[in-house]
Amino acid sequence: MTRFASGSLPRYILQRVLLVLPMIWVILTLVFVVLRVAPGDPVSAALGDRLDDEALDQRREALGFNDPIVVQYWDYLVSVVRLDFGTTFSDNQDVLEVVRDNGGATLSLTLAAFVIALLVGIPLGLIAGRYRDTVPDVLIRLFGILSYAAPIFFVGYLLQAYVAGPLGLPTSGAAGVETVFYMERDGLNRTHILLIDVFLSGNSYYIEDVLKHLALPAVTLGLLICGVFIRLVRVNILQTMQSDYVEAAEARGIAPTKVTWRHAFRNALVPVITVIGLQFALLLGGAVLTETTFNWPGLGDKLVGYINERDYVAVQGIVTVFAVAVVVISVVVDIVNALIDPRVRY
Amino acid sequence: MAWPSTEPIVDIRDLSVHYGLRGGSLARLIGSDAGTVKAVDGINLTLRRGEVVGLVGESGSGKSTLGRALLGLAPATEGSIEFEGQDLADLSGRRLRALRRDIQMVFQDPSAALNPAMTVEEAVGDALRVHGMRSASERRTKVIDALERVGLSPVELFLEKYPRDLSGGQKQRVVLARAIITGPSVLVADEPISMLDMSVRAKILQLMLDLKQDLGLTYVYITHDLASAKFFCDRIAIMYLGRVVEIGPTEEIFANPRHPYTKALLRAIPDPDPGRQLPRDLPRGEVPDAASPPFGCAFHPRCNEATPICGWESRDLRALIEGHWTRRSAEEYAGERSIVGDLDHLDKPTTGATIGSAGSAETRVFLDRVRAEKPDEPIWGGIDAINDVGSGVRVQFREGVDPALRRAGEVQVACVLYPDEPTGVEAAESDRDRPPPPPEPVSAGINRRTVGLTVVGLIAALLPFVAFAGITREFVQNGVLTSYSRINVLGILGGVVAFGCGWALLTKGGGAERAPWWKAVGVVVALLGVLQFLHGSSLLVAVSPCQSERVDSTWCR
Amino acid sequence: MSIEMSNAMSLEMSREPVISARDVRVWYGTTRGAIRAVDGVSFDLAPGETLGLVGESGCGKSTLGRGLMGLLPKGAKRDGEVWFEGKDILSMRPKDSYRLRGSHLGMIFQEPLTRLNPLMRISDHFQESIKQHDPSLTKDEIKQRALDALRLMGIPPTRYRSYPHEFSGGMRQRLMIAMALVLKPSFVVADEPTTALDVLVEAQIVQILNDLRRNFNTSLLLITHNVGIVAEACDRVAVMYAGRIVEQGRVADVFENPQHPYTRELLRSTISLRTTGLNFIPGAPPDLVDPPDGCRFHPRCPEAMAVCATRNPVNIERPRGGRVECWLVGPEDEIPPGGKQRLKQEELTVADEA
Amino acid sequence: MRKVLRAMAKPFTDTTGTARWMLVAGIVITAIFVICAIFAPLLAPYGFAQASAEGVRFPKAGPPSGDHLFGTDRLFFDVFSRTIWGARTAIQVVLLSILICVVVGVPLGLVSGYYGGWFDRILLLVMDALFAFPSFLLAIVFSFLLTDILGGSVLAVALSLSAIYIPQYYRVVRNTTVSAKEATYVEAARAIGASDFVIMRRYLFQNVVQSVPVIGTLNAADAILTLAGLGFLGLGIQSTDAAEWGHDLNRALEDAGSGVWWTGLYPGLAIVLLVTGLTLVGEGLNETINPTLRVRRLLPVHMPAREER
Repeated sequence: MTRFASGSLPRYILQRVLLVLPMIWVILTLVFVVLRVAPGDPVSAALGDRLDDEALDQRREALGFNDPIVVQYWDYLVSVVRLDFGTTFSDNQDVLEVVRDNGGATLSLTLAAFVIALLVGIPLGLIAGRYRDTVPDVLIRLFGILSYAAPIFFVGYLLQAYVAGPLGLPTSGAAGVETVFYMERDGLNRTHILLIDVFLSGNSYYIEDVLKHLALPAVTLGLLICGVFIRLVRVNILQTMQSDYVEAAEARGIAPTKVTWRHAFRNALVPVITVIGLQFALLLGGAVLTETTFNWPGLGDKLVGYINERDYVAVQGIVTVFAVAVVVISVVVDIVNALIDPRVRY
Repeated sequence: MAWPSTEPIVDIRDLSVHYGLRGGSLARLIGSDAGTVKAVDGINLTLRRGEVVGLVGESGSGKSTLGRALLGLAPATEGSIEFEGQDLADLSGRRLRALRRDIQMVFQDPSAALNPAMTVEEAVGDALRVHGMRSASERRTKVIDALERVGLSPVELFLEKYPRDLSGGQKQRVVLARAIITGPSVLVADEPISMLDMSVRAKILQLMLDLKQDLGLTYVYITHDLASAKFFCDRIAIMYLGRVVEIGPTEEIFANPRHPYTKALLRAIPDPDPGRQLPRDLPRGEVPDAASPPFGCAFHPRCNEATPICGWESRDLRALIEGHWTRRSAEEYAGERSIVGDLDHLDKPTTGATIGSAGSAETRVFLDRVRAEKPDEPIWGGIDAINDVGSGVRVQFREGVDPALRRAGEVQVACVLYPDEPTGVEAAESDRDRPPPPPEPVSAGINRRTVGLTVVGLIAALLPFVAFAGITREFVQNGVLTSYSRINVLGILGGVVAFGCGWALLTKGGGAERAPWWKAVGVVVALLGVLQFLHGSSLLVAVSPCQSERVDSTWCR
Repeated sequence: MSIEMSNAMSLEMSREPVISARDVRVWYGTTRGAIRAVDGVSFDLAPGETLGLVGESGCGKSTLGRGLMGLLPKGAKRDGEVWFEGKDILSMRPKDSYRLRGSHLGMIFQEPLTRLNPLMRISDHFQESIKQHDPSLTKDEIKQRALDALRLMGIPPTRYRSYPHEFSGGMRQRLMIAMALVLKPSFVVADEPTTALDVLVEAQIVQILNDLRRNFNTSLLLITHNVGIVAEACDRVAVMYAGRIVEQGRVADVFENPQHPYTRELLRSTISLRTTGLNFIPGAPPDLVDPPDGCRFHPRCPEAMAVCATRNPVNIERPRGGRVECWLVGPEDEIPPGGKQRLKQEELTVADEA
Repeated sequence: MRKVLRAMAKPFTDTTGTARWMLVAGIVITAIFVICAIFAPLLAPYGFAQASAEGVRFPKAGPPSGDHLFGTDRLFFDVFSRTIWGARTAIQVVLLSILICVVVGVPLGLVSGYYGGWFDRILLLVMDALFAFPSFLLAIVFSFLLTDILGGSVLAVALSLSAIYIPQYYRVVRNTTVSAKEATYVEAARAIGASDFVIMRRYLFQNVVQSVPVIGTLNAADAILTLAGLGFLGLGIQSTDAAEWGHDLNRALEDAGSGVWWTGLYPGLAIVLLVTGLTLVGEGLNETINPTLRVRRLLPVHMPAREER
């Protein structure tokens, strides 16, 4: 009846992209409320023990903390739009530069973990769902639950204690000291994302060094999401295997393997894609712990450092960046979803 | 017996119930409508005490909405419903709820109509509880009485049961018990038997007849099944797409159906009489989308007796051509398709349809071929002119007539085949007929969306300039692009928004009839958007990591 | 042989049946025990013939259709014989019977929307089916066949590349029919194909099913609860009650002159345009985990005799063709002495119903 | 009473296969930890911050022995006792936070889903934003703020955990409300004249909260992990205030290199076990409650040979 209801793919994408603005606005407002309004006076919290009252007041004035809240709110929004997150209290660095220098490491870690989780989780989930209530299903589910249940730092701890040694893998940092030094010296840090820079440099020693450093943290973080993927894929397979169109395909005599692949697996992965966006958020959260455990020079590690310093400006800036990243990822996921599932567009 | 009396108990005047359609996620966020569905569109109906009025129609006919509107469950957009002289629209929420003691409802799916977490006693008793009967023992007495009345005996077996322990027929009895326990005078029965098994339907129908007899009820019987309506109803209103198309005494409707839709329904009922022949002249197609109903008479695209003035339009042309193609071979189809091109744009209803992509002459030849195949199609009479435009033709249809309900013999019919018969028995009733509504308004060129798009587009295009006036000035004075390390994100986003608005104006602006000058506005807004985008991103391009020092302290605190 | 001739001959019932079911049983496992959904059913279906299978919900008619197709849930069992093209489907290896599906045995379902994969275009559905059973065809040939089938169902070729959700309810059911018929199976099961549709669309679909014989020479098992549809679209009818076919024969014969009391009561309780008074069958269908002894209808039967409660009725020839199982019809010689006495039945309360 | 018991046993009696075993295993594991939590003072040989007994100082980072089953750590604390006391902290925090979540999230979801409109839209947007945000980061930020205000107490951590889980309860309850309010029985309730409050309380509530136990247990598992994560970062409860597994693991990290394995292994295993137990319960419940996942226990079908006539 509603054949060409209201929309096409471009229209859907446009709508979805426009929806980003209010989403970001809401999230910025939340960040502002939580970090600027709630705590009261960040300056004295951070520097109260280092500066006298007059100096504190000067800092407050300079940062605009003496302005009315509404003005501060407007200033905050404007500064975010200009990608200006201010300067950290504790070490006087431009927050944007902190993000630039450390964001790359976080990005490479999460992406590597994500790839590992996908490569391991999705096939295992498919097998478990297809052969429900068999021995492989039980084992895979147990693996999934355990890999989710084991805290990142505990897995990291076990890996560091029992795996790193025998395999000769480093347990700390994103690269060896030489790699970092020579990359910097030779001006090879073009993108500020080490993983990309070493590949751009083409030097196999650097590449090996960086990949070795990446291995354990990425596996640790990947395992966390892997359990989630297994569960998700399995449940969706179970549901699509029961769906009417699968039975209808069987009734048409489509070969069982084709039914499984084309009807059950493919359809089961669609909702999975939607949830992947949310899993990325989980990854970013997990990255904080992974980075701390492995001394990975990423944003999460920095964030924890600044939190311990009570550096509100830095925390606010980093949190804002994370927030915007999450919103953007969710939009990308939605658009990908619309490309795959024709029903979404309408 | 005094009833059915002539005393009206419910009086529905010009009732319309419109729903806003949900749009996309953005529209949902803003709360704007993506269009309206006229579920009920200007209906007049009087219920007399003690009679059974049938509302019959297919899905989307608005029969259920009309039934729900009687209880105030569907808010009236226009018009009034008077129950015993009280207008439902005037009642406050509390008084309206109190009124529901007097008008009750029975639902189609008895399994869904009962709360799965309530026992039979709680479910039936809750009707009393919400109307303030606090004492549990008093309630129990009344519940037992009601359950006995609907035949659920021995009552003790049923009181503690949950709906899942009951059969379909038993559940429907519980629903009936809940409906009669407050002592209503009107019962709206929305397809009460259609979800039940064949052998139970007659039982429930019998029960409803008994209840009517015992309690003096007035029924509104909503159904798609003409057979049960024929048996059960005193009067029948045939509904189609939110309108009553024929209304009158049951015998007359069945003995002498007048509206083509009524005739079609009667022909289509499967009948267990083995001597009956399968009907050959069924209406084609399906109930159209209520969000944009056909022009003129809503039934004309499916009608076997349609006339040239029934409201022909572009979508009918598409159906005609596609129907033609189902009878062509693959090669013929491929050839003709290349002449006509894509037909999707015909889905936007208009009386001037442009088709053809391979030249006007070819398109005319094609149309002639279609016509030769089925020369009797009434749509041909509805075409005013076929003019050459560009590489195709523009088919201009006649303005259609939207027929109003008019008296025809003992019934009233809304069909151009039955023009007015002013001297009716109930002249007073026909006086209150709706005047024929004005033809579908050809849009004045401006609608809310167009204006909204323009405003939003202009703001999005200009705001970044205004908000950053200081920056742009600075930028000119310094004359050095690279002195700014900040990306003007607002500019980029504003540009995108403005471009989107402009594009939407360009393609969809100005309502149904696209005035060229809205296209101009669209172009301007879109261009502004592009400009804004370039402005925002030119700063982006100029960013160089080595020169990222901040030059300006006035806007970078 | 021309289609017209085969059509004429099918009405003669003289040809070899396409499908021939003998004493088929299909039982389900539940938490309470086995449900005897189909319990000893036999019927024949001639080429191009349509057999209507009617009965109340829960009488096992859908299960029978699925059992023939082999689409049964876990824990269900079936036995008996189903002869199709000289082979017994039920004793085949699963692999072989799977191969028959689609190409030889087709199925049309009740809710067409959920039966189509929402992520696949209509064209993909057709390609997949045709390719599976005829791998030698080229892409163009496949498209040709699919478009031909669609055209017969009145779906324009412009819609070939659309997605299922872009069609209306009636169109989707036409799609399902086209998809079942594009492989030209000789036997199709249609399970309540019109239940979810509007009155006028239902009539359109019934018409299409009625035309099947002419267009495809396909035998059809039409499962429905609507006796009206049977009267309009079927050659023969089988009335099912509590897992058994109690009466079958030519539609006109059975409906004009029902031999089994259940058939008669079912017809009488149906509300049609000619209804002048309401009739109904008292009581509810039995629990199929533990069905009553003897004739399963005897607790509700207005004419039950003593023998009905103790011995299974014998399946015998109806006076005017077809078969019926009821002691009222016979055979006289198998009724024990005193068996014809009227059975004293338990009182059925009004609310004891389905 | 029997009815209640039967209703509680329903998940067991109705299902079969792995779902049943998961449920049983999960409940047993969880029960053990709950017992540890309740009877920690009786079960643990020493206090959680006890460095000496009867005047005798415990060894520093001593290996497992008869006196100290799991050894002692660098602060001279008994690892076994801290592991048991840790269960108490974990369960306290999780129960408190679930309570807050349910009390806030369920009514909010019910009202927002039932009334819709602007209130619903704005709340949904805020909750979605919170939900989309990396929950662990959010927990960090909240505990960072709350510990400034409330100190590193159980309440502060429970509150910050609640803040990240409320959106989940809200969303689930809201979405089920939105679909449940379209159900005919709600329309029927309106048709008999029930007010909005009555509809929400008597008709919607029971049908909407059914999904809460599943989210509750799964969230409890996640909350344990988050709590431990916070402790690991030193943002949660301090080790002298209560025993907290995550914090202990953090301190154990530096031991890993020196061959002291017992300080890290046991708290880590405790976390893994408890989270596994809760997840098993949650997933088991899900497979019994969710009709699309449920496998009913079927009696096998035996077809008797045909009776000859």
